[in-house]
Amino acid sequence: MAKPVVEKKYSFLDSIYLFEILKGMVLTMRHFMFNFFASFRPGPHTIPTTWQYPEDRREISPIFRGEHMLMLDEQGRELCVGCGMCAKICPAKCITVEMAKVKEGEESKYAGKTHCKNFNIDLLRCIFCGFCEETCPKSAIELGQGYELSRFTKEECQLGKERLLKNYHWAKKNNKLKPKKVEAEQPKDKKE
Amino acid sequence: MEIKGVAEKLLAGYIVNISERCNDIIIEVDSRNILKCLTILKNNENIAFDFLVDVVGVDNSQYLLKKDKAKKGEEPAVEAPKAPALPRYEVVYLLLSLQHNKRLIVKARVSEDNMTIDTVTSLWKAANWPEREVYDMYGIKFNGHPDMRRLLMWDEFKDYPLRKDYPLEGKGEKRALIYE
Amino acid sequence: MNNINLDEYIKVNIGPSHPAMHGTLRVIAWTDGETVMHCDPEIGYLHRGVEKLGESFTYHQFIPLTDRMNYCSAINSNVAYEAAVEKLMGVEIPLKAQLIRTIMCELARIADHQVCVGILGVDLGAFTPFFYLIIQREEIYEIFEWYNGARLTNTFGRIGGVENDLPADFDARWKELKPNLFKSIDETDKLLTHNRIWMDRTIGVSAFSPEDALNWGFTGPCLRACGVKRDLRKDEPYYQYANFKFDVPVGKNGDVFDRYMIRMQEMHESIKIIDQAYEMYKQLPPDAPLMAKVPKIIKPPVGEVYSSHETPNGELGFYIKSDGTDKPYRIKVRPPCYMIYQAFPELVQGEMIADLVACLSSLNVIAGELDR
Amino acid sequence: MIDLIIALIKVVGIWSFTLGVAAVMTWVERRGAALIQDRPGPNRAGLFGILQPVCDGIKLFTKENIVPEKADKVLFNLGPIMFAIPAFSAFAVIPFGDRIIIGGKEILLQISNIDIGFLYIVALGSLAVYGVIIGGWGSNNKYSILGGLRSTAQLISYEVPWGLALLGVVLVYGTFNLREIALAQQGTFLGILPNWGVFHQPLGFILFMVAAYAEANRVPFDLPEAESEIVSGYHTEYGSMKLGVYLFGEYVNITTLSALTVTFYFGSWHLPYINMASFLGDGTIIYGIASFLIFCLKVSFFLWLFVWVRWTVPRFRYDQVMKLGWKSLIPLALFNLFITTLFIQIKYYIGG
Repeated sequence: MAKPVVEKKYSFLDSIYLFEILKGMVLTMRHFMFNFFASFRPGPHTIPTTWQYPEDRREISPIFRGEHMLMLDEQGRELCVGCGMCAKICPAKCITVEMAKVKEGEESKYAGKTHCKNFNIDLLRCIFCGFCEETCPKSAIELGQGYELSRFTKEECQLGKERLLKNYHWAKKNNKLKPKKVEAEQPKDKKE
Repeated sequence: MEIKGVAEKLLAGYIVNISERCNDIIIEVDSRNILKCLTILKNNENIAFDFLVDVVGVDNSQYLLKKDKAKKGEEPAVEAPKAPALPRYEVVYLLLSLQHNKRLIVKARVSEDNMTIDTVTSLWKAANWPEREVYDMYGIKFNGHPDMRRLLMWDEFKDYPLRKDYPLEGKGEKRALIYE
Repeated sequence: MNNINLDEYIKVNIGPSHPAMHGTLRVIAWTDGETVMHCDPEIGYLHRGVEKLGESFTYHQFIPLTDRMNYCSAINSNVAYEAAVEKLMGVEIPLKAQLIRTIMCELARIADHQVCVGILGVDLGAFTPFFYLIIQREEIYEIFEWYNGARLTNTFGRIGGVENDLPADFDARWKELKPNLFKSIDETDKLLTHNRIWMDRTIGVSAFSPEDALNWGFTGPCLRACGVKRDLRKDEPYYQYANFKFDVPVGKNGDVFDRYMIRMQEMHESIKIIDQAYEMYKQLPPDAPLMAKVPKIIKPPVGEVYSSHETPNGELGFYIKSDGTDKPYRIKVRPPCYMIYQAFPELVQGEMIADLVACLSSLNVIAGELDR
Repeated sequence: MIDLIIALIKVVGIWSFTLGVAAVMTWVERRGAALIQDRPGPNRAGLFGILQPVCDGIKLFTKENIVPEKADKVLFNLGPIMFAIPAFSAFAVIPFGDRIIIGGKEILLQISNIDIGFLYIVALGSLAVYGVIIGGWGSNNKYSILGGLRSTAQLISYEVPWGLALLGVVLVYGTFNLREIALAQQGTFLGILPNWGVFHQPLGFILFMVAAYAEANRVPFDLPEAESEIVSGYHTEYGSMKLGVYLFGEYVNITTLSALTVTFYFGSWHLPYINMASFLGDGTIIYGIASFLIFCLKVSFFLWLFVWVRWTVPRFRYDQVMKLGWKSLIPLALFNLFITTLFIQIKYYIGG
């Protein structure tokens, strides 16, 4: 197991330390000068690689996998039928769905014949893999663009149905729904 | 395939079963002869399986039993767990020949009565941790291993978690903190 | 190691929470002054029972777990696992999916090497190259994010293909990223490679002979640094790697410097591969299939299979035993750094504490992959 | 009495000046590092984050003062004090400007003009090691003791080339008095170059700088607190203001070393080719201030150099530091000394 002995062969310039260190210092100085002048630019986003978070935010992908939302169709009806496919596929077992039949007189609220009475997502367990979105036969659940997921209490991390619908309304208001779904299945949305 | 033929010839008398699937040749030998077989496979110039990729343990107690269950699923009859015909545990050696760029899977069955098998750390040092892991997860002891301790689980842990009868959620073990 | 009396030495506990430990690793070192006489790596602090969990998951549900093994290059783990299941099922994925997988894998490889080289610099006291590299890694992550919506734990690909086509702006992004990548690698090279301090710290440190390396089961950059030319992309070519022109960099001494140089060169090779794969991709029709025909619920035939891919750390293999149901009977992961890390006591024996840290970083041991 | 008051004003002034410089240096270091590394760094507190040191100070002051249970309490508390005192004291003999004459009374811009200023500096430099080793020992922590040992070995080894390099300057100017050395650097040397120590002693200057980096425990010689190896070295167990004193002491050390560099090698308050005293008038207040400002400007360059180098190079290994110190720097320093004496002798025989 004797370790191989490695011979060190340095060229003269390498062996006197200072030459390469000076070269490196020139390089760091170039970066410094560039950023030094950049930091005097107006606005929060001065140095190109850093985002000054609360003031300026980076553009995130339209298909980002963030906080979930329950979708409505263009008439404002809930799409979810409460089939529980998402709960079944979820690797983290974070979704609980309770199905109920749509009562008389409530047909205008729901798109299907059944709906979910309760829908709960445990954010503490969710791993944001996006399988629920992929498996949903009605495209009723989507991972939205919300990425500020810190909460003060455990209870707040349980996303109930209200919260999920609120997320949808927020996304719709800010025009942050996923583009491909809008084009493929709901061409009427374009008119809005 | 050449490897299959050569290996069959070399290990004549040791082989219990040989099969081929997805370009993988799987040779099954008796657990008592495992060290001999692997030594032959490593040192023979024609095949020279000189690289140990991994050592895997498998608990076969429920292998292919589930199908029967599914069929019986409708009938609520309490089924007695069928004792598998073969020994319960399996140690799988994944070998690679760098010279010939060929792979080989060698298996040995270990029964519940005698949970020991010879170590191959004398052939490949690489077998050190994988064998410890198999011991950790299944309780199969490797004779002659230089350092037979638990690897991933802590030392005071009693059970063997990858056995099929160990529940997924665990049995509620807690690690007692011992300060020096 | 057996004939020295460990009680004579200072016992230094390094980790599991120590600034130089990559994740929760722990090394107990017995030192004579600064020289490490013997050390005992203790693992299992990040053991999450992935293999046990996998037995209760369906084949698809296991993909997110592979994300969390090597979190620096999750895509490589995803693809290696999917390939193993595809091999078990006997499915050949369409060409377009192969090319997308190749492009994404190589991008992830670059990202992984950037982290490894950067962290090696940080551990040896050179902070600046880390930032030059990591800034470009962000751009790579941006490509991932635009591809399927996640940056780090990608859950990339599905069994039988990939889920999305490359995003429309991939072309523009890659054109912008490529010169920046070259520049950042070049700057790191300028700051470190010929610096005498860096050379003194790395050349000859924890050198390893090729025989030992093979005996210990080394794979990947650490094996190539020892002078063994083995790369699964060349030797057991999968996907379209046989059609790409790229070199496999090989070192000589197997020391920290060689591992560092190999990683630096592999980044260049990966850029070459991406270029070729993307050229090939552009010639395909836009409506070419992304998924092979696989059933919705995956039930591979009874049997067992071992399949491995070349990930940034080395050979990542999956041994899958199927009993014909929708859940794997047994999944065994063969993490590359598991095999490399077990040789750690031999690698660092007789070196100094500072070299222990350098050696550990150059091996790129990732706790998530190590403990599973 | 007036002398005493003047001395007091000077002491307080220099004391607060060094503290201020050290505080600003913490900001400069962080901000400079950030800009070198393509990120903005602390930029929220005040304009460009200049108030960051104040926030840090408040944070350090209000934190709980923890003494580890098994630590040696006396030594643990003594460590930071022992570290800070020599760092501050060394400034006493460094001239930070020429002189001001008010009402016929000469006020030297220097706290005390002693004839053995050079020896005083070298002596205090050696004292700094006690703070480190006492802190490391008192903490009762293996990382701390390793850091302390590394630091001791390093400081003691580099004391030698450091002193030998300075000795070259002393030989050239023929005095131990720092003010006289500073005064002697006016004018030109060989007709074209400023009469600065660096042009008399180029090799000595390089040796001095390298040894100074080692003395200040800065990258590439920051082994005693190498974060990735031994956590924080000798101040691993320290918290609250005791840690603050260590961190502050480091910057005071850097300031002192930069001031020494300027005094010995870069002509102190002199501008090259310009004799300021002649056209501003020797001893006027404006001349005093101008000389002080020039001195500050030069010092700030060397302070920046400390930061600049830190974020460029990797760290040495313990044995390599020792090897560099004993096998390269000390022989070179002796060689430098030999050459210097040779030249002085030759000049003596030719000239006189």
